[in-house]
Amino acid sequence: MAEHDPTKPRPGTSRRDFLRGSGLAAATAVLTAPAVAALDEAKAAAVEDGPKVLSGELPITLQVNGHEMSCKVEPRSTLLDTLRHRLDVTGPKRVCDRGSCGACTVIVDGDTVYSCTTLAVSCQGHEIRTLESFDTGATGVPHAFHQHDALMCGYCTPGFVTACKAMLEKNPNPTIEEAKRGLDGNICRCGTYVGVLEAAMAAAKAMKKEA
Amino acid sequence: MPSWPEKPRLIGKSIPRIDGLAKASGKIKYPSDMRPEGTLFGVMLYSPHPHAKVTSIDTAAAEKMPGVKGVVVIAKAGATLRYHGDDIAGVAAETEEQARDAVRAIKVDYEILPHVVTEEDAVKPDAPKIVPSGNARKGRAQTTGDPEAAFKEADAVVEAEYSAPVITHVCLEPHGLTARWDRDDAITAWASTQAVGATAGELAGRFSIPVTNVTVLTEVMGGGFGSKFGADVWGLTAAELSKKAGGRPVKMFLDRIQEHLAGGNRPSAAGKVKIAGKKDGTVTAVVATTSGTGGARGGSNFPFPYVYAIKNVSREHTEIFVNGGGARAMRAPGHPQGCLIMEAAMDDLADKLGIDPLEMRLKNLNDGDKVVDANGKPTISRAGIYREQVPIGAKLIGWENRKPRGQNGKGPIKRGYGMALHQWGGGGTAVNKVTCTISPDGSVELKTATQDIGTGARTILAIIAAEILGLEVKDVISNIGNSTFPPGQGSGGSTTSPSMAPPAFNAVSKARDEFLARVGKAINEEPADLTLQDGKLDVKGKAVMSWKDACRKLGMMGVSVTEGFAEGLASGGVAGCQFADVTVDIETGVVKLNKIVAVQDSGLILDMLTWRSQVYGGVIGGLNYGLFEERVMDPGSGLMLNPDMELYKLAGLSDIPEIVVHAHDTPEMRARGVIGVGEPPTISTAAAIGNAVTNAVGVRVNKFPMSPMNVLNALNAASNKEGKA
Amino acid sequence: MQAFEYAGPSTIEEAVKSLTGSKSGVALSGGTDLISRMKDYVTSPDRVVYLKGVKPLAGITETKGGLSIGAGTRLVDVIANKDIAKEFPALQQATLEVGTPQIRNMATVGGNLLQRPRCWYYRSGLGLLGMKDGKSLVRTGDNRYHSIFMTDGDALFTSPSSLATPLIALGATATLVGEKGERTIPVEALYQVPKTSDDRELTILPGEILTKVTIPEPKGKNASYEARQKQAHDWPLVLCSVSLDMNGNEVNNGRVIIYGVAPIPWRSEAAEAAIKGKAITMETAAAAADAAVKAAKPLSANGYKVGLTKTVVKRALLAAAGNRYWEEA
Amino acid sequence: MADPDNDLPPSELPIAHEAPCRHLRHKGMYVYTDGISGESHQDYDNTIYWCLTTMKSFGPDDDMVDGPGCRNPGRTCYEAI
Repeated sequence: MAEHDPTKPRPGTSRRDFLRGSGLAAATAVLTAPAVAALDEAKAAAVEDGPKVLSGELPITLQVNGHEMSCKVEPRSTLLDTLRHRLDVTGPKRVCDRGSCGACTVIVDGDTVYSCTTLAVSCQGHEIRTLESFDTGATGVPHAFHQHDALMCGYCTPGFVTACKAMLEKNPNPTIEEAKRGLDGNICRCGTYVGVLEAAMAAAKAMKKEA
Repeated sequence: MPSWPEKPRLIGKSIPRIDGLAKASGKIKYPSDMRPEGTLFGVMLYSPHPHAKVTSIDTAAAEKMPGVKGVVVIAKAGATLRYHGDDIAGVAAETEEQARDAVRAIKVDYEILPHVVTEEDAVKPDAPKIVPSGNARKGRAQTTGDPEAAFKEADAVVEAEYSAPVITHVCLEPHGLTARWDRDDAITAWASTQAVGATAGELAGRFSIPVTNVTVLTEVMGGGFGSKFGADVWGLTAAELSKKAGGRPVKMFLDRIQEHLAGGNRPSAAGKVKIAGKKDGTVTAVVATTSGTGGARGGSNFPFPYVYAIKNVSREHTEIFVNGGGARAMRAPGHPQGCLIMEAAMDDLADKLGIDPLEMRLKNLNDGDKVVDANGKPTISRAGIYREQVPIGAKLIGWENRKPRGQNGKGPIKRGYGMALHQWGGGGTAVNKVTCTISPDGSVELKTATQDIGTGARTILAIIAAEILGLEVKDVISNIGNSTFPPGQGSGGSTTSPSMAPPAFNAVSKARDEFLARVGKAINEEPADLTLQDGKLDVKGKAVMSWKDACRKLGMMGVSVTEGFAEGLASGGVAGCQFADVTVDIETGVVKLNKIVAVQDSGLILDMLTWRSQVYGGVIGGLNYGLFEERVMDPGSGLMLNPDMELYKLAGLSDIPEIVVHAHDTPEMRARGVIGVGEPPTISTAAAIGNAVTNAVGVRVNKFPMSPMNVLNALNAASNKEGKA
Repeated sequence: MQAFEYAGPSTIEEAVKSLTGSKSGVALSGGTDLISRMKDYVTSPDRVVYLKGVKPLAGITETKGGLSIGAGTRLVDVIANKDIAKEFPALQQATLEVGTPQIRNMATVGGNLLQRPRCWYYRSGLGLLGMKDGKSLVRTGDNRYHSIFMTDGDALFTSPSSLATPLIALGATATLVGEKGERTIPVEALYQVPKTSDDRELTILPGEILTKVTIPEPKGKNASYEARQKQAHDWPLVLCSVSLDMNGNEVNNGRVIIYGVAPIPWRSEAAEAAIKGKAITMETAAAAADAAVKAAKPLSANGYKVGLTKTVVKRALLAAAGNRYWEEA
Repeated sequence: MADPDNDLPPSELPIAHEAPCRHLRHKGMYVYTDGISGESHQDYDNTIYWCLTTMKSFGPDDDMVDGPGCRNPGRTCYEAI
C-alpha cells in the first residue's frame, strides 16, 4: 500500500553500497542506530495517539495447526523463519526466500500466503495452518501426492500440498485448467508437475467421495 | 551367474515410493530442517565484486556483535576473489538474524581488479586474465577423414552458429550442512549431499581425524543434479565454526543468491558448424569450432559430433574463463549442449536437402556403436535401439502432421514439430556393499551408505528385498544416507541404481539362503524344499507358517549378510529420442508447448512409477533449458543480474504441456539388467523444442532459450536479410 | 534485512502518525515487494508500519456510477468482484495475471501501484538508475527488459505496476492522506521520471498513505492484453490497456496505456489520435499500433520490444472491439 | 574409459602420465571410482575438478585446478599420493 521511503537522501546512490545479498556493507561496518537498538531487550514505546511501536526481541504467540505456540522474535523475523527456526515447524521450506517459488506456502485464515514474505509479528491473532496438520488418510491431499508420485526430492512438495489443499477447500471441483492455475505459485525443480496435477485431480475426487 | 527373476511379482510394477507420505505430509526432516540441541546459525560472507584482491579483513567488530559465537576467515589478506559470490568468511551466532548482522560488520578492503564476465569480452585481446595462462584454452583440433573434400562433393552445405547460455542447478534445498563436534576427534554432519561418503572424507581430511569418526547423515535431501558432491567451503566452515563454539552444532545453508552464484552451473555452449550432405540424406562432413565457459573453471567441453556416424569430421573446442561461479556437473554433463548443437545442424541440413529430418537421422546412425549387455559385453547395437524407438515416438507425436519448414500457414499462430536423439553411458560400479539383516522379530533391513536424491533409491532397494523374500515393500526397512554404513554409491551419472541393485540382490539372496537353511534345520525340512512367497514360508509349495513365525525359528540371532557387486545384474549405455509439438505466435515470439514425447530405454526397470517420474523430470528440466533458463551476467558491474527464482525463469504448472513417456521396455532391454535413468531423458528435450520452434516459424532460432526475445530477433534478422536480398 | 521498529495501527490517522513519527519509516501491506527489498538491503527503513490492520483501507464500494477500491483491497478480491468483471474487464484481466495465487492473496491494490521497479540493476543494489562512475550500466548492459521510450534520460527501468495501466486508461484517481490532510490526483500523477539518482519514481510524500482509487463511470469498451514469456508466474513483457469511449461504431475518445516500455505508465497519444473517429478494425488497430511505436528509441538489447509493443497495442484494441484473432488458429 | 588426456593441448601432454596430486578431487572419483578419469566420454573431458585444500577450482598457488595441471610435480602445491 502506501509504501514510501521518506528519508533524505533518497534511495539510489545512497543505498548502493549494499550489493544484493552480499551481506556486505562496503563503506561502513557500523549498524544503523535502530538496528543496534533493536538488539537490546524488547521495547514498546507508545507513540502519542498512535499504536505501540515494537522493537527488539518480542514475545509472540501464534496459532499454528490449532496449537498456541510462543517464542521470541524480532519484528523483522519472517513467519517462515519463525516456524522453522524457533517453533520446529519445518514442513514449509525455505527455497527462494523472496516470494517466488511457493515452497514456504502456509494457510493464514484460509488463504495461502508465502510465509517468507510475511512477518511473524503480523500473524498474531490469525489462524496459521501448515501441511503437518493435514489428514494423511486415503482422502487427504498428502495421500494423493504419495500415490501419484507427485514428488521426487520432495523439497517443493510441502508447498504444493498446501497450495493444493487450500485450492480444493475453495474449489472442490477444479477443471484441469483451474487446477493448473491454482498451483502456479509453486516451482518444482525435479519436474514432478505431471504427478502434481494428477494428484490434485485425484484428491478432489477422493474428497468428494468422502463428503 | 545371478539373474533377475523372470516373472517378477514386484519388480517393474508401479510402486509408490516408501518415503513418499512422510515427504508429502511435511513430517520427514531434511538436513536443512535439522536443528540439534544448541544449534547456532551460520551465514557466509561472499564477494560483492566479480574480481578483487582482499587487501585487509577485520572481523573484530563482527566478533563483538550480539549473539556471535565465532568468525572464520576464508579469504585472508592477499586472497583473490574470482567471482560475485566467492567465499570470504563465515559467522556463527545464536540467531540467523544476528549472524546476518555480524557478516555485514566484517570490514573488508578490496583492491578491485578488472573483470570480464561474458564469453565475448573474455577473448578480446586486452581482456583481464582470469587464469594465468589466459582466458581461452584452445583444444587440439580433432580431425578424421577429409572434410574439405567432402564439402566440395556435397549436394548441400549449411553453415550456422548455435548457442545456449549458462544455466544453474537451482537445487531447491540449498547446499549446506549442520556440523557438530561430538568430541575432539569426531564430527556428526547433517548434509544435503549426493555423496555421504565423499562429504565424510572431506571433513575428515580437513581436520585430520579418522574418517570413521565422521558421521554424515542424509536421510533425504532436496535435490542436487550433480552439484552436491563433497563438503564444500561452506561445509568445512560450518565445522570450523562449530569447533570454535565448543562443538555446538552450526547450521550453514546458502541463501538463494549464493546458491546461484557459487553452487554450480552448466557451462554455456556455442558452435560454428559447417555440415554437408548428399541428396539421399547421408551426412558426409561436419566441421565445428565450439566454445563455452564454466566460469572461473574448466568443464565446458562436450561430445561433438553427437550420436551420428559421420566420416569426415573436424572439431576444435575452446574453453573460455570468465569471472563467474564455477561449473559443476549438471545432469548429463556436456550432453544437452552437444545434442542441441548437433541436432540443430542436422535439421538445417535436412531442410536444405528438402528431406524429412527423421529419415535423415535414421540414415546416419552409427552402426558400429555397441552398448553392453548384462555380462558387460558390447553386443547390442545402439543404432538398432534407435530404429525401434524413433517410429514409436513419431507415431505418438503425430509426426505425419509435420509440414516442411516455412509451410505453416498465413496467420500469426504457427505449429511446428521437432525431434532429437540422445545417448548416455552410466552403468554400475563394483565397490559398493549392502547389508541385509533378517531379525527374529520378522523385520528386514537393508543398509548401505548411498543416499536418495529424489530418484527413489530407497524404494528400489526395498522392492528388491521384498521380491526375493516374498514380502511387501512396506515390510522392508531401507536404511540409507549414513556414511558409516557399508560403502554406497554417490548419486551421479545415472549410476546409483545399477551400482546398488546388484549388491542388494546378492545380499538379500544370500540372506534368504542362510535364513532358509537355519529355518529348515529348526523345522526339520530340507532347505531346498523351502520357498518364500506372499509373506509365508512354503514347504514343497505349501504354506506352512507366516513370515514372522518363520523368523521366530531363528532363535535369538538374526541373519545378517553383506554382499557386493556381481556381473549379470546391471549394465550401461542407452539410447533415447524425444519429440516436441509447439505453437509459436510469431507476432509476440511466445512459444507454447503442446506436447512432448519421450521414448527411453533403460534396461530392467525396477519401479515403473518412480522411473516414469524421472523421465518426466528429465523432460521438464530439458524444457526449462529450451524455453526459460539463463544466467544473466552484467558486463559493466560483473554481477549476476538474476540470482533469484523470478527473473531466473523456471516453468510452473501452466507451462507444462502434455508429456507422453514411453518406456522402451522390451524383453531384450530387460535382459540387460538395471541401468540408471537420471540423465538420459533430460538431454534431447531442448534440442527437440528448438527444432520444433524453427519448423514452426520457418527460420532457425539459433539462440537458446526460445524466449520471445530470441524468437523475435531471429525473425527480424531473417526478414532484414530478405529485405536486403 | 536490517532490524526495524514495528507499528500496527488500526486507523488511517494512527497509520499516518506512525509513519511521520519515524525517520525512514515505510508502510507494509502485502509485503510481496517490500520484504524482498529489505532482505536484499535495497530498502532499509527504521520503522515498518503494518497497514493490514487498518480495516477502512480494504473494500470495494460503488460511487456515482463508478467504483471506489480501497488501497488495502487484495488482488484476489478485485478479481472476484462482479462489477469490475462486468464494467472494467481491462482491470480484471490485468489483475488476473499478476503474480501467483499466493501473491494475489497477499498483495493489495495500493501495494501494486506503489511497488518499486523490478529493474535488475536496482534490485542488485546498483541504484534506481543503475549508474556506476557517472555512466549508466543499463545502457551498455543487459537491458532486454528496459524501456523503449524516454530513453534519452538515465531512467531506463520500466514502471512495474500492472494495475496502473488499466486504472490510468479508465481515468481513475488516487486519494492520498497525510499529516496535512487528503488529496486526490489522477493515478498517472503517482509516477514521475527520476532525473538523478536521488530522485524517486513515485510522487507520494513522506508520511502519506494511499487510501483508495476511484474509477469513474465506464463509457464504451475497455480491455487489456499482455505478452509474457511464461504462462505461470511471470511479469508482462508488454501490457496494454485501452478504454474506448464509443460513438456508435466509432471511437469518440480512446485511452491507450502501455506497461513495460517506459519509466512511467506510457500513454500513447499517437495511438489515441490514430483511432479517433474510427471504427476498430484489423486495419485501424494495426495503424494505431504503428503510430504507438513510431517514437520508440530502443536500447542495445530490447529492439524486439518495438514489434512486440505493436502487437500488444493492436491486440488490446481488437480485444476491446471483441476481435481475438490470435486465439482462432 | 578413455584417457581424457587425448583432449589436452599438445604442450601439456608430456606430464600427463604422472600421478595426480593427492588433493585433486572430482565427482567421478565418488561415482565411477576409477581414479582420475572423471566424466570423460571417449575423446573429450569435461570433468569438474576441485582442490581439497582450497575446496575450489584454484589451488593454493592461485592457479587453476585441473587434470593436467595437478599432475605436474613441478607445481609448488603438488603433493604425491
